[in-house]
Order: sequence, then structure tokens, then C-alpha cells
Amino acid sequence: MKLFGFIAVIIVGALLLAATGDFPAWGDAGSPASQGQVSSFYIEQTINETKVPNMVTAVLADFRGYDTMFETVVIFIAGIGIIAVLRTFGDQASKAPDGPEADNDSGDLIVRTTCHMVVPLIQLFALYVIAHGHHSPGGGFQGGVMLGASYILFALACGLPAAKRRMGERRAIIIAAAGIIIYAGWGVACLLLGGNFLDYTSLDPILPGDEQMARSHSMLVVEIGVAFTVTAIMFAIYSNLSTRGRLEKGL
Amino acid sequence: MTEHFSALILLMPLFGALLVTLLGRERRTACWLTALVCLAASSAFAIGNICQVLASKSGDLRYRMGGWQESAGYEVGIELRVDMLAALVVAMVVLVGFVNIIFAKTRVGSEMKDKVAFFYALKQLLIVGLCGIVMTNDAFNLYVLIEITSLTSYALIAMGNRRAALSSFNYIIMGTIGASFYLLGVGYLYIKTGTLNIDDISSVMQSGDLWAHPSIMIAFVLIMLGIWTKMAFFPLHGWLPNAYSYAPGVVGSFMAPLMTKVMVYVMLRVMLWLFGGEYVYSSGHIWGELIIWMSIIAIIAGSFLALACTDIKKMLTYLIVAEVGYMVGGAWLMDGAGILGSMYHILSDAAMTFCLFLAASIVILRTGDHRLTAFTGLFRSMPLTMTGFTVGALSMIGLPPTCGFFSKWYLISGAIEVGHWSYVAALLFSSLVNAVIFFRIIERAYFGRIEGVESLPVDADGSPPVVLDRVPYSMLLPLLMAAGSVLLVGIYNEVLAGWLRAAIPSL
Amino acid sequence: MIEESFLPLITWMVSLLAVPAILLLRRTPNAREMATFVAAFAKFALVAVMVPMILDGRVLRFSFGEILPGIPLEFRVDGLGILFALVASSLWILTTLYAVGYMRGLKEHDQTRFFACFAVSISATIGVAFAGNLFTLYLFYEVLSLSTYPLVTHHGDKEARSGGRTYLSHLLGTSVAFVLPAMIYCWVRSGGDMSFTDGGFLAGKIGAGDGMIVLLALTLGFAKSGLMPFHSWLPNAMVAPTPVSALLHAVAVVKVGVFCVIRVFTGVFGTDFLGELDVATAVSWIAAFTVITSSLIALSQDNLKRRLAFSTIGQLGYIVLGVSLLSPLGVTGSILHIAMHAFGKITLFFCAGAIYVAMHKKYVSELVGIGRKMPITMAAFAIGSLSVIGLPVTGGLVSKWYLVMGTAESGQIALLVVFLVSSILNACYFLPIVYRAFLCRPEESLYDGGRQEAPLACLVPLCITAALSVFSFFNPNLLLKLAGLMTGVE
Amino acid sequence: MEFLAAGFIEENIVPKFNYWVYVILMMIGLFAMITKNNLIKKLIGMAIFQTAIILFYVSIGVKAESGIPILGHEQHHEIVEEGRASSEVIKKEKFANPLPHVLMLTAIVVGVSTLGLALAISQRIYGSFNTLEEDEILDQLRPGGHD
Repeated sequence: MKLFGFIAVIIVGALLLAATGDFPAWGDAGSPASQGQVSSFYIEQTINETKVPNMVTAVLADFRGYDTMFETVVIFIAGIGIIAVLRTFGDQASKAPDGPEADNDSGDLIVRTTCHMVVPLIQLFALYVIAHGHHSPGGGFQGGVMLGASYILFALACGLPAAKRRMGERRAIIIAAAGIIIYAGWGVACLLLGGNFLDYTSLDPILPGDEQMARSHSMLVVEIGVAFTVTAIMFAIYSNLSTRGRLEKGL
Repeated sequence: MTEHFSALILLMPLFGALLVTLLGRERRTACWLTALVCLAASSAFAIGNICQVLASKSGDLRYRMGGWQESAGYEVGIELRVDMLAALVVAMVVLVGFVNIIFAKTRVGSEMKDKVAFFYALKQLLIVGLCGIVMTNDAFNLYVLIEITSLTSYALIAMGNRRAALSSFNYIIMGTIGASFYLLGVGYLYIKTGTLNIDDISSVMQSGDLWAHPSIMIAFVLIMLGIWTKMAFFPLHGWLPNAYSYAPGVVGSFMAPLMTKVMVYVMLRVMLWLFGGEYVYSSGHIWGELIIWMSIIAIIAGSFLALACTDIKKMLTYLIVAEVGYMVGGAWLMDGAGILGSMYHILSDAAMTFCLFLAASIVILRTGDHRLTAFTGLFRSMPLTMTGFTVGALSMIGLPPTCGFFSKWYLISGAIEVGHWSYVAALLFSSLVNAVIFFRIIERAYFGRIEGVESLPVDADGSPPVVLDRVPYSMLLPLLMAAGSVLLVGIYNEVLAGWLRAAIPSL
Repeated sequence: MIEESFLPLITWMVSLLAVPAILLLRRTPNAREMATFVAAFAKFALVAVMVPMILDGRVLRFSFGEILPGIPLEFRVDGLGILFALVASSLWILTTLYAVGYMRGLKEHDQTRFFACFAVSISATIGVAFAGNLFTLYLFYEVLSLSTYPLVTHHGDKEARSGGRTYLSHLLGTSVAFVLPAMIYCWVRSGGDMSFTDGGFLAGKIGAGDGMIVLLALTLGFAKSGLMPFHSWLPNAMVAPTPVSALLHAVAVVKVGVFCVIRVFTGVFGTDFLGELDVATAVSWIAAFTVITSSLIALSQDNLKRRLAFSTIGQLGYIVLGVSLLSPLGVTGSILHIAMHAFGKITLFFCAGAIYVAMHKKYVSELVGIGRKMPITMAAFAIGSLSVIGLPVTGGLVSKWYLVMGTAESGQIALLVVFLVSSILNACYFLPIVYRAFLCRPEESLYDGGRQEAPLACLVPLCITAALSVFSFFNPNLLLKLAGLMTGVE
Repeated sequence: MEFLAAGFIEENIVPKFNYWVYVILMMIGLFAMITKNNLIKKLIGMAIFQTAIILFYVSIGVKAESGIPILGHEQHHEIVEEGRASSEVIKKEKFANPLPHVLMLTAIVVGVSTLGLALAISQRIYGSFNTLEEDEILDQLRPGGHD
């Protein structure tokens, strides 16, 4: 098996390297991918079409917004997939101590106190990352991961039951679904107003600013939707993986 | 509204999945109803879509997501493209999904226990993924959607017993390798062309005359390897039999007919539209021959492996491996008739595999036995189920007027036109093996416990009374619908073939 | 002169419509049998109505619309088809009558299923007879294979199962492995047209080498014709109840096989074109080999039904041999032999069944002296034997005459010898049975006491078929005319 | 010989080192996925494999002497005042290609999701087999056949 694997790997590697002969060199500005019409369009026209200086955000949330919607769906699937595979509903789970005293029996006082101080800061910064994605690196995924991480941190410091009271399983699923509903629902709203699916310009009548601004605003909306889903699913994945689906007291 | 049909086909099950998760795991009937309604709507849109494609002059509908117009001849956004083949395959996906939802109703409770809502959600998302794959015209979007279908199927399979979990794990490893190869291939194409739209990549390669570049060839090989892994083409088939046979019954009966077929569709799409028949077939005389031989091996190996099985579902999964060989071989015959056969076989194989899997699930449910011995004497106790099974079996063997006969007809005529007799021989061989396999079962079902006939109550003329199947209608009806579709796809093959022929680009 | 007509469709449908009736009436056997009879008579009447039209030189056609590109599902009634349909539908009536007597006499199980499958298979037979193109022919050929399977395995015991397995594996296997690719090859070669025409739709479109392979594939692939080496399903199918054997051997299955072969020679290739290609000799020799070998095997069989089965294989060999001579007289002989052999052989099977019902005897060696016990049955048996051997005063002589004439016409002396030898062999395996049944010494006889015939329902049909055998010797004009429509022989 | 090798390195490896790095990483990952016995090691291989692909894509977008694909504040203000950007203001050589970044954001998400699901499934496998070694699991399954 080892030998077979080794040979297969060498063959694949050789195949992949053989193609590099006619690839552009590292950093070649004249390569088809960099020089191509699509890339030039994104760089030069993004600001005109969407009024968003961050081209990555614009491409992500608007030009290829359809892709990104499915990306969010992928996260959603991972979340409910893990719950579906791992979660054990039943008596053992409900017997787990779930009262307020569970809050205190885990973790060190210093850790808990620090955590109580840090978590709001993380969350605040996460919100900034989400909202400021138009102008600087950031956006729904990045901000959502930070938000999710803040909950995970809380769960690590104060115990899973405490975190569960703030982000219960049911609530996490609802938030995750709501995120995609925001995203896809926004697209459907475009559709209802006469445009194609996710064609934000058709929302111009109900949003402030001109058509380009409508795109810009809509990007914020879908980024928020993404952030919802990512936050909830990050925490759901953590809580299931760390307790083997029993959602009792975690690590 | 009508121009949005292709988007709505996707959106219905997507929202259905979200609603189902919001409903929560207590309200099972509500979940079922939601899924049913959403898929029914989606089916209606899919049928409307077929009508639209028929009505349109060009024969392919374009739908630009986000309304982004092309810039200087390049698509900057993501575009859906629905030609006749895509419209038919999408309709097949949602209809099979719809019927399977009906089928799942009574079964899902006992198989999924507390996770019914998750099952419905994942299943609808799987349908979203499959529909998306079929309709998208963007090479990278295709990757994302392939991953959506893969993730949902990993999760759905792993919801079964512990063997299912292990099979699902192997599937993850193989599936990830396959999808990653596909992604690498797309990356290679992107480096050379600077675009991701399938039509644009094709036209850049055409205008830039990139055919001779080794990187294009390697991109092609990578994409093909990736897709073959995903569709379980013979030496890469290892994950499929376990994954589909150990998966929960309602899951297996849904994924088996669809997943491999949609991947065959992707292969055709890549061959004929992304790279173009000219490139694939002209430079590929050596590899074309090689791949047909590989598909012959796939057909023969699949048939033999199926013959050796005593587990009904595993046997059916090995037959899928053989059927994949049919389609790959047909697509590589380098001939319009072969491609047509391959396309038609996507539809007909889905119909008959669906029919057989439903029948097998019902039998396993009723007898509690998943070996072939479960069928003993079933013609008496479950006549309707066995009728459905027999229709599917006859189609697998390839007897008229079932659809299996006609797909063989087109495939063989394609092979004869290019003079590939070994492929013809392989098809006939597999027909004969299928005949042995299925008549072994039918004989068992037909005679069964003939010694015990006396113990049953007897009619005036000495024949035992017909006992109804004792299977809920929600299971029997889907089976009969599937059996009906086997016959319908067969009888109307001329219409379907005419539509499909219009979709084949000139070689 | 081709004209559109619904008659072929209705004729085909009649027995199919009887199926739901039979299934619904399963609790009242009398009404159920009534339904079968009504359908049988209706079918015969419809065929009879068509006969004068066909004799006028008209060809009736009915099409369901295209099912494959360029290929409609199509009925086309010409002389050959109507002759076969006439034989099949008339004998169906008798077989049904006989089956009722036989099944009730033996108190068989699952009679409803039996009669339903019976009706389906006769419908498929008519479908074959009326098929207007190769695809339609193939379709009904397969339907017939499947619908007769439950009949063959009716007893459901181990022997029946293995017999049924051989039956299906041979018939389905050969048709899928040989006929299907050959048919698709024809389709590709002829440019999408597969309608039978007088000159053959492949005429001029195929070379000698390919033609040879396609011809052999089609001839051997229609394995119901019992050509060696794909003959062994026939003796194995003898496990079936006797009415089924009678139906299989005289009316439906084997005749469908040779009918298909005749269609292949006349409708697919055309005898003239085959003459140009000069490839039919191979088939002639396979048939000749089959004739002689099967007759020799028949000699050694003690089981009466198996002996009859091998005799059938030999007689089918005649038919294939006759058509492979490509001479008009030979083809006429073959077509006539379908009918003549049908009358003769069904008589023999009815007799075998009657003996089984009345005496429960299966073996030739047990029949010594039975002529005194069952004189009518054995008299009919004698007539049937004469017909199959080809002796006067039975119809078998007429067809054999044409076959021999055809052989002479084509100048194949070796094949003439085959006919001669095989006729002698036929006589060798039939006449001793008759001789010992009637003319054995009283002390050798295994039977004593008075006459004890089978029930009337069994007896009447075999008398009628025996009478038909004799009648067709004296008045073969109708059959000759119908055959002449195809071959031009007056 | 040495000279040739040096020439090869100079022509094919140095200017295209990104491809070499990714291929080597990918080979490591693939090797682990195929041959490792421990399920978690397989998953680690999978992560390496996917990372290699991400590296490959991102390296496509690189342009020498270009910055991140975000307009600076000054440029933004300039454009806002003018009302519309022109190719003088935005020099495309100055910005890295944004598309690969977007694509890889997606690929990362897919990779994370797959990994998460795979970990969940391997936990379930551990729960029912009490081991994560593939051969031991197969040993447990062998005698029973079905369960």
C-alpha cells in the first residue's frame, strides 16, 4: 500500500509539475490570469459599478455573490451535518447539570474574569470587521469567525453549559438558518422587484442612494447574513465536537 | 416570472431546507409537508423550464446571477446555462427527489429517529447542489456545488450505522481527492485563460490556440480524474458500494440514482462544452481508445462483482459501477450516436436504478433481510412490489419497451457506427450477466416456498388468494411511479432522443 | 396495395383484453374459461375476416407511431403473416378446450395464472405474425419468451425450475447476444429503416462477409427455431403441462422461431439478395445437421414428450432448410410446413396428454397395447405420425413435397439425401409406437379391460386436429394461395 | 552536468518556486491520505492537501510590485470627487488580482467544513469501534460481515 501510494503520488506530482513549464513565472503581471479581461474589469470598474473600494469584498458579495451564497450554505451544511451525525438526543443529555451553579464549577476565577472582559472587545471588533469590509480587509466570514470564536472562548473559560445558555443549540440553528434566509431572501427581494436573482440594482427604489449605492448597501446586508451563519455554526461545531455530540460539560 | 424558472428550481429546496431546520425536530409532519411542497414547486418549475427551452430558438437559456452583463465579451458574474440536456437532468433530479420524499415519509422516523428534520434539510440541500451543478456555467461555481453535494451526502450516509460512518469516512477521503483534482484542473485553466466561465474558457482556448500547451492537457486529465473519482469509474469506484449500501435506506435510494448520473453529466459538459469535442476527440485518439477499454473493464468488472454479491443493495451498487462504464464508454466513442446514448442513459439509468432501489428498500423493510434470500416467494406476498422490481430488472437486462433497452440501442448503434465491437460485446455481456442476476432473484421470488403453498388459504380453483403487499401506500406509490417512469422514458425515447440530439454541439 | 386498417390492432388486442377479464373472474372458473373462449373465437373470426382481403392482394397496415428514430411500432399483415395467424388462432381455440379438460382433469393449481399467461402469449404470437418491421418482431418475440416462462415452470418443482432456467437463458441469452446487435447493425446499415419489404430492406446495403455474420446471428439468435446448438431448451421445456407443450411446439413458440427465420430470409435480406451474396448455404448445413442429429436422438428417447420434442427440432430444421434453399418452391414448402407440422404435432401432443390424463403414462415403453384401451386417441396419434413423417393421406406430404421439389430445383443433391434419410428416421421413431399400440400380441399388452378414453374436452380437440391434418392433404388450396402471395408459386 | 542542473534550477525552479512548493506540499498531503493508517492522520493529510491548493491559487494572483486589491483612501476620495474612475487613476499593475482571493475564501470555507464533518464522523467511528486505526477497525468488522 505504501509503495503503491508512493508511486501514485510521484506520478501525480510529476504530472502537475510538467504543466508548470508553460505557466507564468511568480509575480508575472503579464500572465493571462492577471492581464485578463475579467481581472482588469474587477480592478478598474469595481469602484464605478459598486462604490466599494475593497475589490475582494465586491467580487465576493456581488459579482460572485451566487458563489458566496453557496459558500454560506456549505457552512450551514457542515453545521447541521455535524449535528446530524454526532448529536445524541435523549435522556443522558438532558440529565446533564444545567443549572446556574454549573456556571461556576468550571474554570479558574482569573480566567473567567479575563474572559468576561475580553469577550465584549472581541465581539465589538468582530462587528467592526463585518461592517468595515467594504473599505478594509474583512467581511462576513472574517467577522463571523471572530464572533464564533468569542463564544468558543467563553465556553472554554466558563464551561459549555454557561455558553449554552447564551447560545443554545436551538438558537444557534435558528441564527444559522436566518443568516442564509437574509442572504437568499435579499436575492429573492431583487427578483420580486424585477431584477435577476441577487441583482441588487433593482433594490434601488427602496434603498437610499443611487443604483451603485444599492449594490454597496446590499453587500453589507448579505455580509451580515454570512456573519450570522458563520457565528452560529462555528459555535455549534465546537460544542458538538468537544462533547461528542452530548452537549454536556465540555472540555 | 418565467425567465426566473432556472433560479427558482434551486431556491425552492434551499428555502425548504431552511424552513425545515427552523421548524425543529419535533414537528415531523410539518417538515415532511414543507419538503414535499417545496420539491413539488421545484418540479413544476423544472417542467416549465423544459417547456421554455423547447420554446426558445437557440435552445439554451442563460440566466445571469446578479444581473451582471458581460464586459468586453467576458462574463464577470456567474451565469446559469440551461440547454435541453440540463433541463432534462434537472427535471430528473427534482422529480426523483420529490418522489423520494413521498417514499421517505413512513420510513424516515425509524431510520433517522430524532434527526428527521436534519434529514429533510440535508436532502433538500443535496438537491440544491445537484440542480446547481447541472445548470451552472461557471467552472468554479461547479466546484462549490460539487462540494455541497459531497458534504450533504457524507453527512446523510454517516447518519446510518457504524459501517455507514466508516464508509462515509472513506467517501470523504476519496471525494476530497476527486474534488481537489477538479479544483486544480480549473486552476490550471484559469492560469492559462484568465476566466472561469465555461464558454469563455472554451473561446479563449480557441482564439489563443492553446490546445498544444501541455498544461491544458494536464488540466483536462486532472479534471477527468477528479470527475471519475466522484462518479466511481472503475478503478476509482472503491468508495461507492459501501457508501450506498450501508447508508440509511431512504438515503441510498435517493443518492444511488442521482449522484453518479449527475457526475456523468458533468463529464459530458466538460468534454463537449468546456474543452470541446474537437479537442477531446482529435488529440485524444490514444487516450480515447484507452478510456473505452477502461470502461469495458468497468462494465465487466462491475457485472462480475455484482454477480458475486449476496446482499441485494450491494449488488445494485456494483451494477451502478457497470452502468457508469456504459456512460463513460458511450461518451468516448467519438460519435454523435454514442454521446446521445450516454446522455439518454443518464435519464434511463436514473429511472431504473431508482426503481430497483425503492423495491429493494421495501423488500428489506418488509422481510428484515438484506440478502437475496429475502426475495423468496415474494411474488405471492408482495405482487405489486415485485412487479415494480421486475420492471426495473427487465430494464437493467435491456428488454423492450423499458428504457434500458433503448439506451443500449443508442449506445450499441454508436459503437457500431465507429466500429468498436469490443464495447458492443461488453454491453451485451453485461446484459447477459444482468439477466442471470435478476432472473436468479425473480425465480426465487416466483417459486419461493412452493412447498408451503398448501398451508396458505386456497381459492376455489386451488390457487392461493392474492395477498396485498402490506406496505404503506406512501412507499408503494413511489415505486409504481418509478416503474412507470422506466416505461415512459422507454416508450418516449424517440422524443427525448430528439431533444437531446439538438443539445449535442457539432463535433 | 397497402392500406391502413385497425383490424390487425384489434386482432392483437382481443386476447390481451381477455387477461384482465380472466384475472377478475378468478373465483368463478366457468366464467373465466368463458372469457378465454370468447377471446379465442373472436380472434379466429377476426383473422378469418382478414383472409379474403389478403387473398385480394391487399396488405393491411397499422402503425403506433415511431418508437425509435425511423422505426415505428407497426403491424403489417401479408400472406405469410395471415397464414401463421390463421394457424395460431385456430389452434388456440382447440388448445384452450384441451387445456380446460387437462387442467381440470388433473386438478392443477394456479389455473388463473395459467390462462392469463396463455392469453398473453397468444397475443404476442399474433404480434410476431403481424410484425411489420424487425424491431416489432423482436419486441413481441421477447414478450413471448417472458410470458411463456410461467407456463413452462407451471409445476414449480425443482425440475420445472431448472427447465425454466434453461428455457429463459437460451431464449433470452441468444436474442440479446445475437439478435440485438445484429438488429442494430441492420439499422445502422440500412440508414434507419427496418420495415419488411418483399425484396428485403437490407438488399444491396451489406457485403458478403457482414451479411454472413448478420444472417447467422439472426438465424441462430431466434433460438426458438430450435436450430442446433441452441436447441436444448426445447426438450427441457417438456416439464411443462401438456397443453403448454402443445402450444409451445405446435403453435406459438417454435413456430414463432421459424417464422422469424423466414422473415429474416424474405423480409430482411430478400431471397434474391441472399442468392447474390451466396451465404445461405451455411444455414442450410446447420439445418441439415440439426435434422439428422435430432432424429437420431429422438430414436433413443423413451419419454414420449421428449421424443416428440426432438422430432419437433428436426421438423423445424426442415423449415429452416427449406427457406435457406432460396428457391420459391422451397420457401413455399417451408411456409406450408409451418401449418402442416402444426396440425400434425399438436395432434401428437394432445394424444400424449390424453394418455397422461387417462392412464398417467409418460414413457414409450409403457404404451404397448394401449391401442385397445384408447382407440380413438391412438388412431389420431397414427394420423399425426403420418403427417409428421410426410406420408399420405396427411398434409405433411404436401409440404414435404414442396420442400423436396425446392431442393431438387436448387440442385442440392446432398440435401435431398438428408430429406430422405430423415424421413426414414421419422418413420423409425413413430411407427413402432403405433404398431405396438395396436398390433402387439395380447399377452404382451400392458392393458386389459375395456375402453377408457380421456375426458371429452381432451378427446374432441385431438380428433379435430387429426381431421385437419387429413383435410389439409385433400384441400391445401387456401394455405397454398396464402403462401403463394409471398413466393409467387401457384 | 552540474551546469545543466544549475541551468534547470535557474530557469524552472527559481522563477516558478511557488508551483514547486505547492506540488511538494500536495504530494505530502496526498501521500498521507492514501497510505496512513490512522484516520486522523489521513485528515491531517487532507488539510495539507487543501492548503497546498489554496497556496497555488493565491500565488496566481500575485503581481510583482502590486499591493492589496483595495483602493487607498486618497484614491477613493479622488474618485468620489470625480464621480467616476478612469484607468489613469486606477493602474491595474498596482493591484493584485482579486479573483483568486475570493475563490480561495470559498475553498477555505469548504476545506474547513469538510474537515469539521470528517472529524465528527471520525468521532462517531471512535465511539463505536474504540479505535481510529483503520486496520483494527477492519479487523473488527471482518468476522461479522453485516451489522
